[in-house]
Amino acid sequence: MSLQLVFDALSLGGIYAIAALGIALIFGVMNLVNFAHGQFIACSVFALILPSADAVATMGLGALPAPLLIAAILAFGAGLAVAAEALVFRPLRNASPVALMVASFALGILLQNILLVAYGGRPKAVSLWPQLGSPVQVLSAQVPLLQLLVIGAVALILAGLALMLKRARVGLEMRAAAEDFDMARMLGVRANGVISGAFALSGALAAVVALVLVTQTGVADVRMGGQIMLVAFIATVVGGMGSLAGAVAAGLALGAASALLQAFLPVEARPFRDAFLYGLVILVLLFRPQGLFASVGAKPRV
Amino acid sequence: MAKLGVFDLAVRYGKLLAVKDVSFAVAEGERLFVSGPNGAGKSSLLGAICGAVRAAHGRVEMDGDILSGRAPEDIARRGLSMVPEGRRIFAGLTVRENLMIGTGQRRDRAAVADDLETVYNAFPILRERAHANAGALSGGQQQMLAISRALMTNPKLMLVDEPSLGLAPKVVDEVYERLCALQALRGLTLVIVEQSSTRAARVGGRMLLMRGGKVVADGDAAAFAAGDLLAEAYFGDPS
Amino acid sequence: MSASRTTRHQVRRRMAATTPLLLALLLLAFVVAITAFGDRASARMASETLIRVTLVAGFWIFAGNSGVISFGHAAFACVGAYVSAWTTLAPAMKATLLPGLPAMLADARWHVLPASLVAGLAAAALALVTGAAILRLSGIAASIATFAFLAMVNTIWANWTPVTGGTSSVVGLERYVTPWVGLGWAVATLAAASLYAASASGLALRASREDEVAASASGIDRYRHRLAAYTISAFFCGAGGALMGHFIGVINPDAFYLNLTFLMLAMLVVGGIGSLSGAVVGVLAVSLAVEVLVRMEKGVSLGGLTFALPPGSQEILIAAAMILVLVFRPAGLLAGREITLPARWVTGRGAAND
Amino acid sequence: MKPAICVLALLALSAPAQAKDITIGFAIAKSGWMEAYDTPAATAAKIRIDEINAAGGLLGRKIAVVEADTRTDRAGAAKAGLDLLDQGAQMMIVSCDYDFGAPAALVAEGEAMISFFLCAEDVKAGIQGVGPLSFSSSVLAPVQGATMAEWAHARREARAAYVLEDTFIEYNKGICTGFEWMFPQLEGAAIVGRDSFKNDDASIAAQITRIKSLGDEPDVIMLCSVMPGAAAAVRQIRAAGIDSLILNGSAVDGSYWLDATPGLSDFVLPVQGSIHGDDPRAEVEAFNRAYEAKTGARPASQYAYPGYVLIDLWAKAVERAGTVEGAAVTAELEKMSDEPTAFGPRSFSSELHHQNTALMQIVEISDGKPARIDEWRISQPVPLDVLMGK
Repeated sequence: MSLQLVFDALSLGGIYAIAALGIALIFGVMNLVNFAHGQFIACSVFALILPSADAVATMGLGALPAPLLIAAILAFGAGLAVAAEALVFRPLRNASPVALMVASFALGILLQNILLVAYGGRPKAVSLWPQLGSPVQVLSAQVPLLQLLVIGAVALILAGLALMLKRARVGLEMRAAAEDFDMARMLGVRANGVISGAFALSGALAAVVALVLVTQTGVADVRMGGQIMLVAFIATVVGGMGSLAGAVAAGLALGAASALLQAFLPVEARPFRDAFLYGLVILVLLFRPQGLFASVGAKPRV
Repeated sequence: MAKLGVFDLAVRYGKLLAVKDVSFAVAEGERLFVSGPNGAGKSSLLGAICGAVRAAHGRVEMDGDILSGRAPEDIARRGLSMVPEGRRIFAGLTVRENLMIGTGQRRDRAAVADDLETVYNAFPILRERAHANAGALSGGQQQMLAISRALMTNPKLMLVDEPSLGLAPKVVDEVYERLCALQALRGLTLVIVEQSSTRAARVGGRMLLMRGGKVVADGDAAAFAAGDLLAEAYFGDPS
Repeated sequence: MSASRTTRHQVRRRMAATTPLLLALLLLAFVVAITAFGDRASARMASETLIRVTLVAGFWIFAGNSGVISFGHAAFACVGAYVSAWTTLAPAMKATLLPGLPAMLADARWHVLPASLVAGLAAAALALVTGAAILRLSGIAASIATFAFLAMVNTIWANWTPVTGGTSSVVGLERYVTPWVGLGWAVATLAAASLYAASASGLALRASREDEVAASASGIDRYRHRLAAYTISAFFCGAGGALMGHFIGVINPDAFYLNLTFLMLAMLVVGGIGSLSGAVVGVLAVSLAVEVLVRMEKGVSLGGLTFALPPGSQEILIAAAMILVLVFRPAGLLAGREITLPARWVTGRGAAND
Repeated sequence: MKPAICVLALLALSAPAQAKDITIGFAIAKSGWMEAYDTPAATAAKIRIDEINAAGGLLGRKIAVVEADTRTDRAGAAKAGLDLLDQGAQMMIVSCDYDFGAPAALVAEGEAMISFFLCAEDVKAGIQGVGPLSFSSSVLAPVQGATMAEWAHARREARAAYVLEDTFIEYNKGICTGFEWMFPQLEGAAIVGRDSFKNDDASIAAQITRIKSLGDEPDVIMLCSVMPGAAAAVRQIRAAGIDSLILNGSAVDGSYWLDATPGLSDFVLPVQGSIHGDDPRAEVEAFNRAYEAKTGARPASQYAYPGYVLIDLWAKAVERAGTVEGAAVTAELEKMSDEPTAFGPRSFSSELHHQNTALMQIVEISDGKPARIDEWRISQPVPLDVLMGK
């Protein structure tokens, strides 16, 4: 039971962590709370299938062999995010954070309605890698292969990203920009490069969430991504705005809290699970307004 | 040709005119102090020169190139580096990473390694703490890191905003000592905002006095120590 | 010199006092024009627009003065709408739809106006209690806390089935909101908003908005002013929520969640968050644009040819237009200015001495 | 469609006064996500309207159709209803879902006009939630849940059941209500566990862990959910190695989602008629062909059928009443008891404008292929108290 619970918490928390990272990256470099991130996820899901209002979905990019498919979807997510930056957010570079946020929300509505027109409102089934749908035994727990894979993929991505942020020049610049963007520019760090890079990375992370979601649920729905985006957004703040590691940790923590509440709340209280979760978030903020994982000396920004 | 030329530069925040038509020039290798009371527009002036603040009008030139209107990163890449007020080091990065941020545009890796050696020699504590988080350094050490970080971009001109802010006098002495040594070693041109004119006089160099957004006096720092110019600048009628 | 300054100050105050009057006249002209020249569909659009003015101007009392973005105000509209449903619905209806209501509410059959007032008061009371905790935070942390508050209210309302009807709609609310009722509430909200903005509390709050660091020296005061603005603001959003219920006749927790939150925010930002006039102009601009596009979707005949936009294009075009407004006018259509009479009109003799 | 209306309008103008059209208003979603659910049922309704018009009309008059888009929005639905009044609608057909249909149905109710939900399965979509002139022609959700309970107990020896409810919409709660009412009444049967999830949960691993922590796998899992959450839940349940028979309501009818769990077996649902071409009633297959002829594709799910049935029943009541006036037609509709239709008998009463029992076709999915395997009618109608959730 307990080991199983660890797997449950990890697989849900892992998805939240990756989504939170996608939001924190962009917030760090341009103070933008990107409400279109959920639609980046949804668009990446729908890129797997061909645009059509038919009830049965025909595979588009989803028909490619796995390695090509993964590369193509990541590139799609990254490209979408970079295009959004160039067309919408770059002209707004000097706008207030509120204006930026509202613009991102408008972009989200735009993308969602384009999906609705192109694909119709009915959820579609996407059979991605059906062979993953079998359970395996891990110590005392019987775990779906899928769940293991999600946890493995999340761990791999986080490790790869950490390495990239730590070792690569662009990673260093992004971390510096997330802390103090203007200072980084005064040291010659190119704003457009870092911002485009952050959007590309964020879009690719949205595509990762999309792939994980599709393999987990097997469906594509216009509204998917929204709920994950909200949790990820909250995780970004609870983790300490601008702290990438904090966003990941808070994403994992929220996923774990959600799984634990589901497991231990009495049956009548379970539908109220999210109310408990958000109540916890408010409590955390009241006691640590700068976020759970922000360094003590960090000054509040905004 | 002057290293840095500032012509009729003005900075405006909403209705507030922070810098009013300031003009001056700095020669190659010179050390210029900018002094004046709080709110005199010293930091706004530096901000406008390095591109962090948009100028209302006027122009800034370096080596005859117009800097005004360029993005701060372009200005930095032309060899103008900034040590801002409050140091603004990247607390979550290591000391070494802080030093390496400004080296992105430099292709000559050997020269970068040389420069790193130079600042490590100038500030041995940075070598010692190279892999520690920069946020863990003391205030004086952070100031040295901020100066070194600016040096790593290989600047020809360096702007330093209030290096003595919040530091014990002994530490300030040390910071200035090392800064002057580095200037001599690298042939730098320095523009330093320093509120204390006695400190400026002690370090030595030219001094510009600002008040109410205008330059009210310009002369040798030592001459200000006599106090005449200073009193006039602080209490006199700017018009 | 000092005499002329006093005069200028007086002129400015008198000019500021004309703002709510002019805005009220603008709304009156809007209603008169629509009832005189528009069809029934336009009248419905006018009612809805005026309810939105109530909501957005109420929202502005907090967001505009404090500079803190709240995501929680849709929750106040939700509470207001349900309080009005609890107090006005026919008892027989409540017995079937909301069996868990306490006897006092289950038997209540109030008139709509007192119900709307109580709806506002209930929302204000909730704001006072939750704001006391949330507003101790500053900047983005406060915004997120309001967001979590919204999500909590939504989860509770969607699952507290015996009292709220859960995810299922509560129906049968008396549909009494006409453009004139909407106008009454909108004008009342505008008056309250400008009175608050001109009050000592409003001035102090706007001063703290400009420079959070400087104002935090007087942190306790700022907290109190924020709480006051939050509570007043919640009153009008609660009443606005009640009006929404009495406009459509049906309420549902989902109607007071993210879409409403962002619709309110978007209208405020499009008009310009810096001024009350911006809030009103934002609502009018977005509502009119939506109406025009909806009509174009239904089909417009031009010289015998019928031209229609494909279904769903309204949302796409509105979202695109919103982005364009933000790109070209990042501070909103009015960019923080208020609509006022020219200075020489308010001084009477002309402003030659100014 | 539009030119057709214009032609009809022109005909109306040129024809003598007594041949005025009967106008039916459709307040349905033509954009937004509800569109996918409303369009098939509305299309089916129009197929029946075309049939009636081709056979000489109703009361000697042609039936005309006017439409307004709710945009999948509640306020939009109220506006659509009012727009249709302005366009002269005499009877209102509203969105499939109670939430999105009720605002328009209330408008009709206010004008003493009959309203029919296209396919709502919540008891409130009728007298209880709208008023005495409102009807739905679909089968109540609790009936579907109860049908699953009784059928699984009788035909699959189900004794231990686990209930997994998606809190997303009222329909889901209705399915579970019906199941939980019926199943414990049956001999030797017990509900061994219960849990809830949210339709858009990214993972329901914690819920699955709870099922797995039961000593024995339950005989059946009553899944009360709709797309996309239902497909996601099924995929995760099977991926976790749980092979129990899974039951659901009619909402998951159609094969379009089966790719989500390739090779799915032991999944059963009740439907009003089979879209798979194997319904024993010839009328059902005849309708499927007519639908294909009109739209180019067979119905994607059973939710087209109620649209056809509602026009059929309403037209019969109008013929009997000799008028389209709301109260008179309602009285005729309420007299209907086991009134035959292409999709089985239908009844209305002065207490309930819904089906609290119905002959349902049982569809089972085996190895990814859905097929009608049986039919079932519950042994007793679901009582009103249970329907009202008391």
